[in-house]
Amino acid sequence: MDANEAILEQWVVRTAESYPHHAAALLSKERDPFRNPVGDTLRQSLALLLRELFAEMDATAIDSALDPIIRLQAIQGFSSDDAVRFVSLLKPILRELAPERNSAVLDRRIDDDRINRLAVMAADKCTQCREQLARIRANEVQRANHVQQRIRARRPA
Amino acid sequence: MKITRKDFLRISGLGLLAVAGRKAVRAVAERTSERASEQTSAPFAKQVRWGMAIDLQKCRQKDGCDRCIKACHSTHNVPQFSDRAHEVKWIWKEPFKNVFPAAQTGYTREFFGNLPVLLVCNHCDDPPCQDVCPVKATWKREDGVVTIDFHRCIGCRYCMAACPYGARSFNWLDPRPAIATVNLDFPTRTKGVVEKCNFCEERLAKGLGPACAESCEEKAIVFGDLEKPDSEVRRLLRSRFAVQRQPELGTGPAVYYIV
Amino acid sequence: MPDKLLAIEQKRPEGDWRDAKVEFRKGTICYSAAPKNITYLSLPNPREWQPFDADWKLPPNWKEIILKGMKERLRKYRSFRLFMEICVRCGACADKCHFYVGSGDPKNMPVLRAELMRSVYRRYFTLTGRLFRALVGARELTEDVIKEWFYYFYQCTECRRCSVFCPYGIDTAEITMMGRELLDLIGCNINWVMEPAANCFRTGNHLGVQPHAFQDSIQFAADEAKEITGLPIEVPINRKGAEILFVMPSADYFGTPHYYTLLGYLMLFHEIGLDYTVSAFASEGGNFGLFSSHELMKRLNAKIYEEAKRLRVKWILGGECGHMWRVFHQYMDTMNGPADFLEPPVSPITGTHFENARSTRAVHICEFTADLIHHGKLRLDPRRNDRWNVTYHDSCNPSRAMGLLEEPRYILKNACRNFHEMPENTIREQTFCCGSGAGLGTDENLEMRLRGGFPRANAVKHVREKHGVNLLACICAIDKATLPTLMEYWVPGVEVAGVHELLGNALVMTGEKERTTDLRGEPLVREEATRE
Amino acid sequence: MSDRPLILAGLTLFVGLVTTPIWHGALDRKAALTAPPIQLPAQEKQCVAPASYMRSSHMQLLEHWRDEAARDGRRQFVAFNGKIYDKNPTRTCVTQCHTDRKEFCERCHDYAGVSDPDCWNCHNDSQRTSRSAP
Amino acid sequence: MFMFEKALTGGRKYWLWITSLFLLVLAGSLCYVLQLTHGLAVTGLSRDVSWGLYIAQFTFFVGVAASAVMVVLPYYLHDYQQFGRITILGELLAVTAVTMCILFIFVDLGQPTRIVNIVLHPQPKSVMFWDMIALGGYLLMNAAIAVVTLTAQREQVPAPGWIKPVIILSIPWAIGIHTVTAFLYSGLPGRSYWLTAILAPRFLASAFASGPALLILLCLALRKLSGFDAGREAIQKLAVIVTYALAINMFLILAEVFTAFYSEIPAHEEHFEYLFIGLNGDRHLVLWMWLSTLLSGVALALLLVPKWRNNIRLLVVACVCVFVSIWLDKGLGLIVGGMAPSPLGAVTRYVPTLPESAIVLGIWASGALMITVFYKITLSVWEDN
Amino acid sequence: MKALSPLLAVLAIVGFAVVGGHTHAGLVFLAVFVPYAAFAVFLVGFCYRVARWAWIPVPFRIPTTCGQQKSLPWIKPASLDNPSTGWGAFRRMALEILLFRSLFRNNRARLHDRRLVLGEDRYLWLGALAFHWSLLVILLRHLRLFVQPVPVFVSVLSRLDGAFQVGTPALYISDVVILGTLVYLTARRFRNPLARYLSMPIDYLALFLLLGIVTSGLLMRFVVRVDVAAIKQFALGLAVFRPVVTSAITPIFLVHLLLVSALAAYFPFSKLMHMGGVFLSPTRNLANNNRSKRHVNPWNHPVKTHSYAEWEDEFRDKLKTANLPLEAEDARQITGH
Repeated sequence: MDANEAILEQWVVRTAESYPHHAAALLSKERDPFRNPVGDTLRQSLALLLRELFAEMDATAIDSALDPIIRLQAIQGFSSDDAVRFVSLLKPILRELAPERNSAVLDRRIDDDRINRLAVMAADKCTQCREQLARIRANEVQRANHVQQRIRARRPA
Repeated sequence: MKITRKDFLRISGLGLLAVAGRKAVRAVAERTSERASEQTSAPFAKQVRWGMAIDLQKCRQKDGCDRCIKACHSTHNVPQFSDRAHEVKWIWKEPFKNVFPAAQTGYTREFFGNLPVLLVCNHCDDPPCQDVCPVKATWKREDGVVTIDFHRCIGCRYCMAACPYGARSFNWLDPRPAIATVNLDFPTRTKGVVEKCNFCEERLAKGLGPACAESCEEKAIVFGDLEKPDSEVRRLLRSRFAVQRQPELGTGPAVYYIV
Repeated sequence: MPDKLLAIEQKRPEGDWRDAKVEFRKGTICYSAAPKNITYLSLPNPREWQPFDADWKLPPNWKEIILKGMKERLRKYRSFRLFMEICVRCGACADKCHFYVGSGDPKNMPVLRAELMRSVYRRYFTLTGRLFRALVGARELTEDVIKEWFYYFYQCTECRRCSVFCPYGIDTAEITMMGRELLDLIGCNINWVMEPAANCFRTGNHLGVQPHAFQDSIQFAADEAKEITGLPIEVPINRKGAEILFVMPSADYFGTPHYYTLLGYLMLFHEIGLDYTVSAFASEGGNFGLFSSHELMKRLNAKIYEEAKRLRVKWILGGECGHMWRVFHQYMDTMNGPADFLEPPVSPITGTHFENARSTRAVHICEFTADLIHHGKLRLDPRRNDRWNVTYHDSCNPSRAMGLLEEPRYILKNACRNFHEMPENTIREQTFCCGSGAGLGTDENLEMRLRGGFPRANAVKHVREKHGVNLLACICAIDKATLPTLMEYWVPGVEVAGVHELLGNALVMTGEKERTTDLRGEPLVREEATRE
Repeated sequence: MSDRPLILAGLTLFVGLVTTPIWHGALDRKAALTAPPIQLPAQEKQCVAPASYMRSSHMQLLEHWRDEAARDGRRQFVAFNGKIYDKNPTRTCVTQCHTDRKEFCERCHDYAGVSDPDCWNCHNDSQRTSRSAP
Repeated sequence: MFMFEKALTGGRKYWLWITSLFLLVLAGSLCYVLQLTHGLAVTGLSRDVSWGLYIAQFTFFVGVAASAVMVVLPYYLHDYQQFGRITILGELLAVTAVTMCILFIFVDLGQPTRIVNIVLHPQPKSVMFWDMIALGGYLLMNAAIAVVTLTAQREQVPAPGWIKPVIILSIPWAIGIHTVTAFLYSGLPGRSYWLTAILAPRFLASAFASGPALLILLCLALRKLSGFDAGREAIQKLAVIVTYALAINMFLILAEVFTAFYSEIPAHEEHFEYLFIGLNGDRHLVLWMWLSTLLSGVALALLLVPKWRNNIRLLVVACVCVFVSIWLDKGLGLIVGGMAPSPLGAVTRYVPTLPESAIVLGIWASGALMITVFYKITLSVWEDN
Repeated sequence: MKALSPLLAVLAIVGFAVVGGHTHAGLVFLAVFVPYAAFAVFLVGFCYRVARWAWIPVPFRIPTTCGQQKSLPWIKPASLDNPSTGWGAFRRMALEILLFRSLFRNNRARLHDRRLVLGEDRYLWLGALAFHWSLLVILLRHLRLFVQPVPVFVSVLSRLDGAFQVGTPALYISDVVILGTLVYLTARRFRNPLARYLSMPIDYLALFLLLGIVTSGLLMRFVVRVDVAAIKQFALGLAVFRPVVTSAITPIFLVHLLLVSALAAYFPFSKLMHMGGVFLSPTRNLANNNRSKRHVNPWNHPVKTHSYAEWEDEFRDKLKTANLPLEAEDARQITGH
């Protein structure tokens, strides 16, 4: 297993740990994505993110990788802090694993700065999702009272 | 070593649960039969190569004689079917021209061509039937006898296609109704298996010669060990000119025809 | 790497599901019922509490109540006892639940949801359970178990999808219903079920709309239909002697997109000249009693036949609604019948005898309309729906408790030209729930709803990407309320509509003015030139 | 409940089926319970192996004989008591001792419901009877 | 079990077809029971002609099975996209054909209940052992390929990566099955008709003509029955394959005939004489063999001219000609012709009996049943997509 | 871990059989008393459980409909998956019980490229079906030991089952299949993470018992052989209540017998009752004719409702404002006339 894969593996496992209940055991251990839809989303997204961290940190790529994971976490009952904590989980993993492996590459490519930038982007994304949630909540209420509103609008009582 | 009552109980008891019991039975029995072979006759000696020489001239002496055929077929419970298609035969006669199509000349054909030639399985050195059998139901024993395990034959008839001598028959029907009198010393066959001449290996085991040879008053059939230089068959083959059927196929027949 | 995984395993063993405790978090649970609603319905143990409180203020003899309630129900419902006893835990149901697929929480596997109650059943009602306890999967009834029940029985939409796949037909909905009944006994119920139920009990509908407001809304809809078509559309209310009583879910005259469906009905009825009436008393077809207890369901349902009898109608026509139809189809006649004061339904337009409704005497609007179309009684111009690329969501109850699958499709295929099915394992009897049924469609539960709706949304996304689908048609009021939200989050760009909205759009009415807008008030796009 | 008679009928049927041995035995009291007496040879006192072994494993022994004799040409069997026998079911077993196949083999096979082996298709018994087997 | 429920929906005609096939299978099974109880004497086989219709049909269908390679190879090795859909149809045809082969071998056995002996006591020196491995492996491979690719299509996901090596392996394996099957015969001394090095090439050539011809006919039938269109270009490409294969096959037969007759070695000559002229007064195969030759000639003429080949009606005629011609040549002449005259010069007439033909027909019907079900499933998957 | 206690339980039974058979009293207890007791428990327990289900009413008709309903004459109903008649429900049950129809639908949820894919997954169906049918064949075959004379269908069945001549005595196809499927079903509980998570010790117990029974049976047939005639004598004796302890009762036979007894006795207390229960499942065995035929709930009791009169009273003013007809008003007017 090469260094990147090892890092990814740890990242997935530790992120999964922050999930509720027994889900954690299933999410991290079940390698078969077929049996574990949420875990699979996690793994795919984290893999994409890790690739970007090593590469150009392309904003749109990161955004599309963040979307599924944050979108899921936003409705998984995570607080905003919790939802982006998975990014900060990466730092200790790198510290643990990087010195043993090809650290030259790692040190140059991924520094805390990049991770911090990612955290900010994740937080933004999370806020976006929360805002969207709030918006669709409002829309729902509005739809429920649609007729009354229109009656009121049309025939001022 | 003898198997005692206790041993047998042990075999059937739980003591051998761990060991595969069947294997044990076999192992024990093997030991005893080895002893048996030391005491009585050897199953078949390694240095033997059974073979046969048929003196065609002698064979012709008595016109229409089929004593050997009858002897063989009654000894081996060979069924007699009237329908040619379903025939089973271990030993039979064919016109010379069909048996030795290459050995005839235009001049000899007239006389020799229709003379009957006695046919049996050639018990080849390198039998094609053995190679093709997918279940090892037919094989050449170390004494040269090509034999068939009727218990194992699946009836695919590949051996019949492979045999260049047409020596093999198939039981298209249940043979039993077609056997007039059963010889209790030899099993009958069941439908769906292939059979052929076995050089009377059951008689050889008892130290007897083949039934056909024994029954021939003219002594036209000589049977013996081809490996033994002073055997009767070797002596005969030394003194008279003999041919094999289709030697060019490389099968090495052990049946020789003295012409 | 494997050793790292191992380390995690040690820290957090896979464990036994029976030990797990539930964490209540806002956004994923429904709030408790307000005491006033419970009191109004004369149900036991009203009190102020919330699920995330540590102390649920259970009555002192709560355990006794629960066990007594279980015992009673084990004697009254064969399904309950059977389903407690014959599950072999083969796991075929596991990934059939939309909540499991969407949340990954293993206790959302139907088998485990049922085991939450089975474990208690074994402990108190079986010999082996009393003797061997944990060895045979029995566990003590504790407050934590009650909390777990509350969490997971209000995280099941009783959609019955698992029951389709179960080799013994074990229906988690039955178990959830029993669980909720038992919880009701100790006053642990949710407001989003109890409030509509109390409203419905009092005013006749979930929203608590009083007769004058009801009339207002209906009149408003009639006016709007008039505006769109230019025809004098009238809606009789509480009219005695009409042939047909029309019952719909109250959302139809209150929210969107339900409201457009109502416009569709009204136009249809006008066009065929139906002799019908709506009722301000039976102004709700939906029945939140179904989500609480059989008894409450019966109490709320009683008004339908009562009103039909009072108005001396011949039979009942029911609008587009999911659980309303589960009650109409599987419970109403048994609970409040026989409906011998009504007549076996016959379509006044086509003369078709609705043989399948001979006893209950209630006909689904889709059956009624499909029959009209089949007999050529309606003139339809499907081109008016050309802006829509339609797919159809089978609502759980009509599909898995009735088998109403072809009728709505027949209407849709006649009313619009672009129709695409979702993948085959997500429609018809295998349809995925919207994630908000059975009283879970509330705002405080939004995040859990979005999780539960994920599989449905995913199938829609598939046809959206493949065929450009932009409209999800359905025949359920809860769907119409919650699918738009689900779509907004997971598949932006897909709207939701009732089948009869599309029919209303396509319906060419005698004497109508040329339509300039569709029922939503949006300009009618004519694509004839490009299409033909 | 309307389905109660149906369920009880089904249950009765089930009970009837699982208790087949009991009522079948009770109905047919004449049927032999014990294994039919084996017709023992008049002249021989001892089989090739102890009776208990033969009872449980005679087929194994015969199969073993078959393989040895047919494939390896080993035709002699030394029994546990030192006697030597031919591995020949016809001569050793059927003609010398168990002359009546019906009385000796088939009776027991019928009793135990052991399907007939195909041996008799080829190996002759003294009467050369052949039960047609499907 | 594999998406089997999709084969359970169909119109009246579909069920009529299925029912009649079932009846044929039933009739065949009854005749097989007859054969089982009475022995193989119920067939027309004899001591001299000990192999007949069963083995001949087996040989023919090994060819049909092997021909799947003619669509698999262009699609997977040369990325010939036109064969995209036909490929699955070809693989399913192979699965069907191999299953039929196994059935034909099974009914030919004198002791079918001992069939497990082939596994229990394998004889690696026997070509039949290798044929079992070749056919079994080919069946598994094609079944796996068809199931996996079709499942992937239904789920609209890419097929798993491991299937690619299996597909690649199946290409030489297809050549292998027919080569090994030819070696079954061509390695036997004393059967001069088969004792020829070009038997395997001849088998392959005839296979690559008859199999694709059948596939063309099936595709055209599907177009008529279900509206599925394999695509004009794909059909035309197949027709070209048939043309070349047929030409090569005819050339190889001519080569055989030349060798036999020019050398005038009686053993070689006699078999051709028996088939095409008649021997010892037995001429009962002569008509059929000449019919086969004639049909091949007609087919080659129709196929060689592009204008005719591109005409669907003429193509159908040509394909039927090819199929029947090769069926007569391989499914009749090859085995019987090799068996007569016998090594002892006997010419025994072989005519299949009624039960024998019914069993063969039953196996054909089960093959038709399989292919119907397979294609039904496949087409409904495509329709759903 | 969860599998440990059931494994120990099965091993304990085996140990009992091996040790207990050494004394005569033990033999009588294990070979006669235990089987009788177990069979009695099985029979009484099974009947009790089924009768108890039968006595509980089915208050509502709640079939799970898995296809199109029978409504309008021109729409083709799914008469098997959504039957509208008793006969249809019977056929649906037949499919369910003989072919495991519902399990046949099984599929597997997975995500591919963030898209939910519901793929075909029928191994469980195949394994379960093959297991149950083999079990039935094996049970029927065992009748040869309990019934004298042996019924013809049992002989024919045995002959067909052992048609392939593998070994002596012939290896039964059903034996091979049941062993294979049991191994598969057990392995599935260990290897499939979902199945592992939801399995309980009792789930392994049934599997281990069955595995033990099959293994000991095969051992008796092929390895540690027993005298079949003596066994039959023993079995027949048991059946007619004249038990004889014969020499046939070897340790391996005792193991087999005791495991079977354990399974039989355990049966009515366990999930194995699904055998009887599957027939009674109200979501499957009822016709979906709810609206055309009234279903009666035997305990249907009156409930407190909110009647129209009460409602009208409460909203009288609002009704008047809205000009909606009033029932009470009408009545007054009529009487006033």
